[in-house]
Amino acid sequence: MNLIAPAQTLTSADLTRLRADFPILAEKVHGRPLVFLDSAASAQKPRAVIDAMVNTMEHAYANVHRGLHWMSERATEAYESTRDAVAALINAPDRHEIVFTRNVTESINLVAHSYGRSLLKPGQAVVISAMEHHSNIVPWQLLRDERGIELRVAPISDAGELDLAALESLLSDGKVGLVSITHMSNVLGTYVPAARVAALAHRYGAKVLFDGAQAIVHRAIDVQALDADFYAFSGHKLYGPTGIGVLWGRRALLDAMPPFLAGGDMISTVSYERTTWADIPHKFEAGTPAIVEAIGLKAAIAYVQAIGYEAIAAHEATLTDHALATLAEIKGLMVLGRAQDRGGVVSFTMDCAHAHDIATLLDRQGIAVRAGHHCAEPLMHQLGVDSTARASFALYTTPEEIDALAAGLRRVREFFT
Amino acid sequence: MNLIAPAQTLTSADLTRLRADFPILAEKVHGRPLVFLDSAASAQKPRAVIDAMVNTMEHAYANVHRGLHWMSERATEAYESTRDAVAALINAPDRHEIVFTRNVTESINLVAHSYGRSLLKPGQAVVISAMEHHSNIVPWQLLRDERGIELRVAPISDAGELDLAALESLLSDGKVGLVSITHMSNVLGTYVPAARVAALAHRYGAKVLFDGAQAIVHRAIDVQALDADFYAFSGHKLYGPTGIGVLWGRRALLDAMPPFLAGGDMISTVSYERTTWADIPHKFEAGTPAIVEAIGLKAAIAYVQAIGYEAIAAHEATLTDHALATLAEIKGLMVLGRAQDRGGVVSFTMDCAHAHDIATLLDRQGIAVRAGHHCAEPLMHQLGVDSTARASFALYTTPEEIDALAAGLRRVREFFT
Amino acid sequence: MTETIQNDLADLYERTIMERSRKPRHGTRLACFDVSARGDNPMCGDRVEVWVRRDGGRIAEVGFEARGCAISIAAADLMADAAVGLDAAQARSLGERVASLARTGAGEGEDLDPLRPLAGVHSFPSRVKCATLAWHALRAALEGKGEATSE
Amino acid sequence: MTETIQNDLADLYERTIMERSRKPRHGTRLACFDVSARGDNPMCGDRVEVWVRRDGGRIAEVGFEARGCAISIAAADLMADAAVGLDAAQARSLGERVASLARTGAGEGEDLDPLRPLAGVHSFPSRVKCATLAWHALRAALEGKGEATSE
Ligand SMILES: Cc1ncc(COP(=O)(O)O)c(C=O)c1O
Ligand SMILES: Cc1ncc(COP(=O)(O)O)c(C=O)c1O
Repeated sequence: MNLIAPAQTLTSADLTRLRADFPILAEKVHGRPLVFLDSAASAQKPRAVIDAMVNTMEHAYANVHRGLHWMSERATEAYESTRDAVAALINAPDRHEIVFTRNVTESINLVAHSYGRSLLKPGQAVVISAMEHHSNIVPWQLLRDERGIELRVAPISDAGELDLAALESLLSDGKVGLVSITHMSNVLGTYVPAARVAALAHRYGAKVLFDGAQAIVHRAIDVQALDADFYAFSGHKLYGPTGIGVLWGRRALLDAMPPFLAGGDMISTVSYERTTWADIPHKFEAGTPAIVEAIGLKAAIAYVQAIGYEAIAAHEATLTDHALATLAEIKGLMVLGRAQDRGGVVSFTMDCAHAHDIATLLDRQGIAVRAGHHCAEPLMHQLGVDSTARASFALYTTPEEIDALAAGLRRVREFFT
Repeated sequence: MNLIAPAQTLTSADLTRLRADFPILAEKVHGRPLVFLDSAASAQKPRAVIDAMVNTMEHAYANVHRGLHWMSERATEAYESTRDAVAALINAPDRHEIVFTRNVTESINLVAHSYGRSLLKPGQAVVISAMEHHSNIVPWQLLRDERGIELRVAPISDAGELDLAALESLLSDGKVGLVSITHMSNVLGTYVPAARVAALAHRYGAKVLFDGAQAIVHRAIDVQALDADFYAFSGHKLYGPTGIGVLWGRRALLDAMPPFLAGGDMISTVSYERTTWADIPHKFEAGTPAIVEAIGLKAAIAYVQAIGYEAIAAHEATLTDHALATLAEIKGLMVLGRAQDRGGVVSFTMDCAHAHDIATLLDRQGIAVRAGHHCAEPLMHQLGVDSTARASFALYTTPEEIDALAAGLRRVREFFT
Repeated sequence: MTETIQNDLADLYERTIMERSRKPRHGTRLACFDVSARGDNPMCGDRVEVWVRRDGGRIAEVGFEARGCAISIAAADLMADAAVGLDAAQARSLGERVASLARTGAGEGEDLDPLRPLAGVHSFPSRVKCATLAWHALRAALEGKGEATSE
Repeated sequence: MTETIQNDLADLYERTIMERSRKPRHGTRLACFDVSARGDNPMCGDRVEVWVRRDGGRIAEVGFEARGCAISIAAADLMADAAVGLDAAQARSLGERVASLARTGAGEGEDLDPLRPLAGVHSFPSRVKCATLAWHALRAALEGKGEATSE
């Protein structure tokens, strides 16, 4: 890994060195250098992550937890040490509060099943926002339809910011048991004022879960400073492997929650009549976990920390400002969302070209953007569009790539007019 | 990969070449060459699997399904082609019947939640056997306790074989909706006569799920020939990556089942009022899947198929016979289970040494075996033991390694007497 | 854009496609119709709704409303032309041949000629569904199902 | 077995451990007792049940039944000796020092001396719990909890 000097942002020399850590960035697509602006869907992986996975599989692999032999002890140590790394990353008070899942979607489903179906009662409500990913909508709809728990939607302003006054009024009848809300929108880029949301929720007796899938990629997260109750994210968006995600929850909550998936590793004793559960986190980790992927996630965390969230955030803020300024000059292009506090995601539409056609034309220029509803159909509906094109930025994105995007979009417009 | 000539079993030259495909087998442990006899817990990975994963991450990675750009199209193709590979592996009639999960544990939980909580009704029963892994016990206990569905346990004989007459009498009142049973015991090595079990179940109107975690490692599986309704297994035991498992189910069943986890990718349309589901298999795959791991699984399947199940089964049968004969000569050692039809797993106890002490002493000789209850406490109870030591064999296991185990066990006995 | 890329794209967005997508001839709901259905592509959010008027056993007129990309709109418009005069079985079979044309870039038969502008899609695997969605919806309408998806 | 390996193992299974595990001195349920508790190590299936008789605030006698490896049985037997005469706080604190001895191989204090045979466990990280399980159970008994786990 190429360490960079502690700095406020990344210099272009830093960037060149960092990009060399990501083998895929050297690829060509349709004969053109890859310009990968789809990191919000899933980020590329640095060599350190790939190496950690390969190393495990080549030198120290076995199933974890029950093994009394060297390979199993080494694999268990490496797997469990990822819990410490994640706890440190989000400043969790207790490593046992870190539960490994497949992805943020499973983390939210775990809470919806285990917390939602035992600690929430019919007549209570769950609040989400109007800019949620389907992963933070549909699990609550299932809970609503199955258990009679009301689903309330906190509106957003025209700028794409959470309406805190409206949120407060949704909370005011005291029926809300849980506020489950994105920490950063994957469509609008909006950061939600998480600490204020948590304070509001707590004032009215609700717990709060943050969907940190996007937020944790761009900024340091401190669950204690936010006063969160649950925090969830996916490894694959944080430069880590697919197949591994995280749910953090306060010990008191996790202790009180019944298990979700059942099987090996999550039990204390089993008989046909009566089975008792292991302590957290194992209670929530049934079956053989994503061992190699957890170890890869630890490498991803170390990679991000070595660069530093400060430098990453500053870099991405610069990129986002540059993108907003550059795209504003393109005729017929409209950016969606103009939140004050935003991360490195820019969604837009164009007057003469549908998002899918934009994506196809950019692709043939080597530029990868996402087009569609971004798993946020209700938000699309509110915005009055079917789909948008979205460019998203990572620590390896360069200002030149954004210029390439702008040039590409100009060609798209020519093509369609 | 080192292809071998079509043969009935593996020659020692074949074995040497195959072993070279597994980098970890060259490792030393405590200064001794690794003798890895814990493959039933998780198998080691051939280079082809590691390479497939690395290749994806270095050359053709992005999130799948919604992407209109080259990287996403390539990743989607590779991910989806694993479905075809799995369908071919188990002779599933329709690739859409292949659902990806994290592991067999999640596959069984999916059925327990989605099938068990909608298509089974209070008053109906589920039958398991007396030699199940916790993963095929505890999900049904939760279902029993939550939904009033009875749990029945089909006994096994002293030899460790399923008692088919007793199974039939458990089925005879017609209340059983599902027989969920291991296809091969991870403790006793017993293969269950799956086609006969399926015929019995069907005769009394029950569906049948096979936990194929162990079975698929040693023998070719044909879900149509077995007349199974569900078949489940984990990638990591089949020489594939961690974090990826499979549930196969008949289309009519999967179509009728409600979704389990909810989120991105599993929906057709989402609005706050009403959400509709995608068709199978996507209905059951919420959130970003284990993309890289699925691609690794495809490489594992290709690896196994290139060697051929016939050669693998013959090799492992030879090894198991050799192990049973060799261990029988060790004083004070008792093998558990003597089923006629068995796979490459041998559990044993020793009169003067507890299984954990056996494992520790073998480990210091470089020999990895598992010791404990093997996530099968009720079976341990029936066998009248707290724990056993278990040696398990893979396609890369050699007769010499079994001799090393026997020599090691003799030393253990000396040590403790 | 390099030469081959431009060729690809020129095939995909060939003249008929561009014209039809900008100004579809049949892009309205029919005032009177016999059957209708909606087609969804859940992966990308494209949607097309078709209305069909019959005359005897044959399709007399097709109208549609689509939200989606240029390809999906043009494909729906071409479908609305091509379907007229066919009975349900013929429409189904033509739809299958269009799908094959979109996947492979080739297909036999004079009746495919007006639909050949869709052949360029075959170089863009993730866009094939855009070309077939309207046909799925048509089939659903004729079979009395209200909904179809293209995956 | 190579030299260093034998040393490791000789430390783990040193004389006292072997003797105590083969023939524990306190390996029975007490006929009369004041408190009892069960300790489980869910990961490996080891289990120990302890019975404690008190005299005033102090432990007068401890008996146990264990299923498990040599280490866990010997550790329980050594615990049953060492606990006699201690009050609850002292027992808890000694248990913590035993855990540290097992993890690191070292520890200060004369009262640890009879327990030093457990020091060899520190080279076998996955066996540390075997040495501490009985102490967890003792603590649970003294605190009036029926169960403890060591993970
Ligand atoms: C028969 C059987 N079923 C289920 C499992 C659980 O497998 P996994 O941990 O991969 O979910 C295992 C493996 O330990 C097994 O051997
Ligand atoms: C805000 C947000 N929530 C949830 C998700 C779902 O993430 P995953 O697919 O990794 O579960 C995403 C990513 O698409 C996201 O951006």
